Amino acid sequence: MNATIIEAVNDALHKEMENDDKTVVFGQDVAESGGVFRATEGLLAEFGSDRVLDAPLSEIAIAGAAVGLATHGYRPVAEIQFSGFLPPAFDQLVTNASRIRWRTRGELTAPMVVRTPYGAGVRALEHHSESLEGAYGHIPGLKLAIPSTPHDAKGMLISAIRDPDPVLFMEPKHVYRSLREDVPEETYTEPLGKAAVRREGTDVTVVSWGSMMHNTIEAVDNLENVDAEIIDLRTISPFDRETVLESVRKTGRCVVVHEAAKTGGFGGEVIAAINDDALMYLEAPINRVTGFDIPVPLLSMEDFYIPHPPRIEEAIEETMSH
Amino acid sequence: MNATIIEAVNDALHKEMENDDKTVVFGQDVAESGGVFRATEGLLAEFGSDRVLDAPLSEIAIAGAAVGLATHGYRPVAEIQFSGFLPPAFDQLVTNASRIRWRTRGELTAPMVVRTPYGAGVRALEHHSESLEGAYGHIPGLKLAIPSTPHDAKGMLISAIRDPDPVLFMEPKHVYRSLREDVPEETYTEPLGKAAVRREGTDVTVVSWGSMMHNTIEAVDNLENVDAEIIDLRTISPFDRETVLESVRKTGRCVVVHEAAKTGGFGGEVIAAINDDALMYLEAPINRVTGFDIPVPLLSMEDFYIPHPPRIEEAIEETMSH
Amino acid sequence: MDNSPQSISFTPGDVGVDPISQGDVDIETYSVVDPDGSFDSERVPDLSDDEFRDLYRWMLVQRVYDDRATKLQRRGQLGTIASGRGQEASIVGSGSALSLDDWIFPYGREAAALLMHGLPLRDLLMYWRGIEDASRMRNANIVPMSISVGAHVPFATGKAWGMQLGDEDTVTFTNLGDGATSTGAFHEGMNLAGVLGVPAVFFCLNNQYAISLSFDEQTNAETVAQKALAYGIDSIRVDGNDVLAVYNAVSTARERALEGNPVLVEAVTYRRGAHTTSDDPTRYRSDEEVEKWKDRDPLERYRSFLEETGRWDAVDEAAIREEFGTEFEEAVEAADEFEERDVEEIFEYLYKEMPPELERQLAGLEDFLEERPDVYDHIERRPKG
Amino acid sequence: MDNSPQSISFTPGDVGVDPISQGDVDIETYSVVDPDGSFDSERVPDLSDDEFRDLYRWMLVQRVYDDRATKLQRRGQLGTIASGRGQEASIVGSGSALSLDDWIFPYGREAAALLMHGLPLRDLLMYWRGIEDASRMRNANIVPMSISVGAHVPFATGKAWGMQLGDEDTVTFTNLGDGATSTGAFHEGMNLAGVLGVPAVFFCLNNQYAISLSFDEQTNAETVAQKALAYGIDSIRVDGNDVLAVYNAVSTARERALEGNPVLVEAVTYRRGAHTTSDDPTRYRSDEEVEKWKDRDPLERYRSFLEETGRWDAVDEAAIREEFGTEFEEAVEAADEFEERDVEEIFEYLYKEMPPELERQLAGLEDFLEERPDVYDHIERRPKG
Ligand SMILES: Cc1ncc(C[n+]2csc(CCOP(=O)(O)OP(=O)(O)O)c2C)c(N)n1
Ligand SMILES: Cc1ncc(C[n+]2csc(CCOP(=O)(O)OP(=O)(O)O)c2C)c(N)n1
Ligand SMILES: [Mg+2]
Ligand SMILES: [Mg+2]
Repeated sequence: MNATIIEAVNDALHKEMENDDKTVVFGQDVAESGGVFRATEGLLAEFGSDRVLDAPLSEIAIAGAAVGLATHGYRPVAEIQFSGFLPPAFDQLVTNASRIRWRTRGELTAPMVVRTPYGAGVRALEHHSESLEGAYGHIPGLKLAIPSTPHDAKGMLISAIRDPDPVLFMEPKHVYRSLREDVPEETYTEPLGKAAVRREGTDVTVVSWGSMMHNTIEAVDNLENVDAEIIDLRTISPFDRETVLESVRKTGRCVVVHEAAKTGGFGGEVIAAINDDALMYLEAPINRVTGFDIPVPLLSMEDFYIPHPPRIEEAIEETMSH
Repeated sequence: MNATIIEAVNDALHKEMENDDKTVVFGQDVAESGGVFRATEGLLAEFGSDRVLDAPLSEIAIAGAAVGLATHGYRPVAEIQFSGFLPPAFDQLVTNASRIRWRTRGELTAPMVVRTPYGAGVRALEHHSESLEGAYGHIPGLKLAIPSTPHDAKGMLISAIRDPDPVLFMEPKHVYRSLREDVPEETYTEPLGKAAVRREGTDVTVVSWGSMMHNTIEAVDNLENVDAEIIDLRTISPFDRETVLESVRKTGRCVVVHEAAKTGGFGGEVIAAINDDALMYLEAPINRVTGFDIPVPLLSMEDFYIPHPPRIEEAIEETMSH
Repeated sequence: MDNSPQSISFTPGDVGVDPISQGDVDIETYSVVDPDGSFDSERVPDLSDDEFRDLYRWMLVQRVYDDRATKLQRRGQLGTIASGRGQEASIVGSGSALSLDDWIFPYGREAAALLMHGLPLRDLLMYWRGIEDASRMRNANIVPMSISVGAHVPFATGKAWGMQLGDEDTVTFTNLGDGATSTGAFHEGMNLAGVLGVPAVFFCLNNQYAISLSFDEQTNAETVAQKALAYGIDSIRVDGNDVLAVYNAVSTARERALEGNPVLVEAVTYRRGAHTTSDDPTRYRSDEEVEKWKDRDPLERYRSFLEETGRWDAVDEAAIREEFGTEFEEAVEAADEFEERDVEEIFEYLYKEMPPELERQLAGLEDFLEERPDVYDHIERRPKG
Repeated sequence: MDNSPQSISFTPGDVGVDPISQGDVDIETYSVVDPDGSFDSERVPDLSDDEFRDLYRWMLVQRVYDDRATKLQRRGQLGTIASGRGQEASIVGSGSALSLDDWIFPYGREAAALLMHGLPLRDLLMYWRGIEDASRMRNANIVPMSISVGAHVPFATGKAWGMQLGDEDTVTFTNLGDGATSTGAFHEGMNLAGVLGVPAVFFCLNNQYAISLSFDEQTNAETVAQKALAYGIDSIRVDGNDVLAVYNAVSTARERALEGNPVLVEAVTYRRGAHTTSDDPTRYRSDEEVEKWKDRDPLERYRSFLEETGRWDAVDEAAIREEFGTEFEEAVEAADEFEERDVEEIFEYLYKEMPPELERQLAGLEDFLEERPDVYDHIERRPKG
């Protein structure tokens, strides 16, 4: 099938609900309405109101109840309507979801997924556009995946649902519908914790994830003289150091691109990992192209916030000039 | 006066409540009880129940009401009893405190302080010992200070209370009472956003903050052959890049020490900053000595989690060996 | 001693345990004018004829505003917006009961209340165009809209606490939806308000939906009003489509709040339109339901009151529409002319003093915009939404 | 049209707005045995003599446990602990009403309830020694203690939801303090429980304090029970020092919960001791107050019931103490002998499969511990607290 990311997410949910009747989908407006982005469209009709439920306006309860369901043998897939409304649930992720297995020495486990659309660029209202993967990626015990393509969205979401541990699944809403690709009809998984080399190259490694992948690819396409290797990190936690390191050892140069604010963002960790184990291969400082250290502006100026291809191009060129 | 950190904090609160009658202290058990660590001891008696209040078991309300009070011309100093109970308030920090000035173009401001004791090593119960400065330091608009000495605790807390912007003030509870130094009786301020060079040296720069400063100093003391420069970062946000960069440009080597989990911790940002602007000075990869990527263990094993001086020594030696 | 399971198996039997349940609480919905137009004359507030007519005018303003703003949105001149259609009586009845010194914590649908509190219409439009400058809430004691549902409740409690400490003669007035009552922030903020006895009125516009979720799925509580009991604070349940009832309820609540008794007011109303311009309500509710509530149209109901009391003749509906229409157009023009903007704007005001790294980022962006004007190909500056 | 302030100044007058307040709700406190020992024979549950005596035995076990654990703590053999002194009737009355298949979500003071649910005493002691292994809650349907106050409420709701989906004949039973009722997690978890109609009993041990904060400063609500009204769920307020009353209340609540009606039970009791071993209650409450509550001692009260009903003679208090004393000592010994531990333990079980970076960190630490045994100078392995 030819699918957008949102369709791929929807298909993954259908497939896993079919595959495992312990899978339960809930969140605000996911049932009759099919989700504000239609990610859960059709699930209610197919699987019924026991397994597809609207939740009250209660992010704490959504995350907390997911832990409870998961410890009881279910596979909850909860939706937080926008990533800007995940902060109320932060405590449930830190205090319950991420460590119930650890606390109980494996007696109770939380195989749950919290899906949330993240990022700017869709002209949403205040607080709707945040990218806080840097903060969530710092919670031991919580996996954090961010697909960038329809193929990965489906395969990684299926992996996340089957994962024995809690997974925060941040979906790049800016490209929810703006790109399509062939996606296998059948069920398949893409592994969590494994980056993908989107393009091989020898001059410079460009690492990105989520919606910034597409700006990155566009930037690289525009740079005719640079043979860039593009890595889609795909999972923030656990972070696939090896794929990044291997590439940087080959290219000697690296640019990291993310939409979140720069300071304290996950780009720092990528750089630190390279510093740890590939410093001597570096021919230039690693460049970061990121959002600025400000909240995402309201819609009229939000585009200025986003790392657009020219910013990425410039950073790659600058890196190449060393 | 000769004071511990907790006494210095208490003194700073006394001084600022005297200095500005808009200063209001509240939090769980801060009034009659004087705070579970006695940080607010004596305030109720001196300043009365209008200005020193016990709050209900409501971290969201504590942080949220602080924003309200602050926008109304007060200087709230809220206490969150342990840093492990700050996550419920995460949303109020992200959504209200950090951006009210920005949203209203300066019409409403939140000159507030949220104090919280952080870190392991005091044999506290589960969830009491976390260090999540990496996550909180990634919130644009929120300042984040972590003193390591009695002198700084007093001066920085006074600065934080007077600061026109919201400050999260994380106090190293492990060394609340275990060290004393001379602290001026009178009111003084230590600037936020400025690191302190604790010791000058030429061989290697060791960057740390909070309670890990003391393990760092001990480690450096133990290494007779290494002339280390020790930097106490003191403020995570805004982060004083310049002081770190200047030192690394001189020494060519760097070790970062923090108690928080490694992956996604603020050490990554320190390394990234050095990569940005001092990479060519580096003679060795920057080493990180940190907590592990796990929750802080319960009390019987928590000591294994903490970066003790020997771990820091080894890292410094390893860095020197390049 | 045996540590093995010791639970006693219960043999039911009537041991006289009689749980408290919501059925035990009697909650009336206060009203003045019934849907059929009849009214309780003892409850009619003591207002001048002009004031009575003004309530109608403002409700009409709200309605016209919603219509016009929706059209602007469709033409791409505003971002996503949330309409107050159906809730006019709640919005206007409450807004009129406030003093200009009170602080409103808005939630998004209460245009008329904000306008009557002093906010320029231009700014309201600019906010929905996504222009930060509008959140200054120029000229009015209004905190920016709480787009994050419920997050403003503890904030409002804190500000009311400040009023209490300063012995001010004002309240915070927080608008919130039925959905907001399910948030932890609501709970903690309300409870603290009760503990401190702050001058705060929490005004819940129970419009029966939170996007697609109907009120009876939002909570098992039959009313929002009863939620106040959890905090030991008083509440008033009022017919939210009855502007006089809302006015009386909020006025009373405000007086009590000033005496140190925060109050929760539940205005029972209905969201007649979509949740926002991006929502399609036919997916989750029936036409019949929507029709049913049309009967209780706040403007029509109040109109019959004005007619009955001989005050209608002096209302020139067409003139109000036209007058406000002109005002709206002028506001759009003024918004269109909003000053030349600069990227500095999005960096400013985050801190009182911009930290060096942020300065660096700003300078970098400014240089970059000059060097690489092609970046504008990717940037849609949307002064018009 | 003028957009300037339009608020109407309210002229008070009696317009018939009559707020609902907590005084309107009648909340009785259910009891069976009065403080003076007299009892309502109609309410005495239908238990065997042994079962009646067992309730006493378990209360005594709780008391002895608290005493001995406190002593152990003072000797440095346990970490900070929280005692159940004064709350024995609430703990035992509730614990006895559960089926072993129910899941308990404990909050920290309910030793006897956990023991009767099957948790080995050794493990309870090991938990307070800070040994993760104890949080397995071996042999018992118990979730680890919610040290983060209130955070377990939505968790329990979710687990009860699982029971509902699976049509199981069990409930989740959540213990929480009065302080916990002020958390957002409590609110959201309770509300969701009401919406879903899950088989959950929320048991609030209202011991009048949250550390130093008295209940009347925790909330302006006069009771915890009335908080259930906010969620449209039923509640029972019970004398928490009356073991039979608690037993009846929780049994009833449990039955209702099984029928899809979650219930909040408020047990009115008193924390006789310090908050924990690190607290000094003389800073914030008077001796008189503590004395006052001694009159209502749960054990004494129940003892008079047993005496009155001719069941006391067969209770051998000294034997129970001795028996449990021995058991306690054996448990301490067993805890002392807890297997040789390895640092791997703190890395294990975070994920089903350890990610490479964590493996690396573990290997690094293991190597390091071998290379630099001097690090043990800084590490206090505290197998004994
Ligand atoms: C904390 C949070 N969660 C989710 C959302 C997404 N959202 C926006 S409005 C809304 C429903 C609000 O319902 P209600 O409070 O009843 O107000 P109404 O829109 O009906 O007036 C939701 C879920 C949000 N803005 N904030
Ligand atoms: C979320 C959270 N905030 C603060 C604390 C610190 N703390 C531990 S126990 C306690 C009081 C709990 O009171 P209550 O719920 O009444 O239970 P009790 O101890 O009285 O039995 C507090 C404030 C905590 N553990 N968790
Ligand atoms: Mg609503
Ligand atoms: Mg208590």
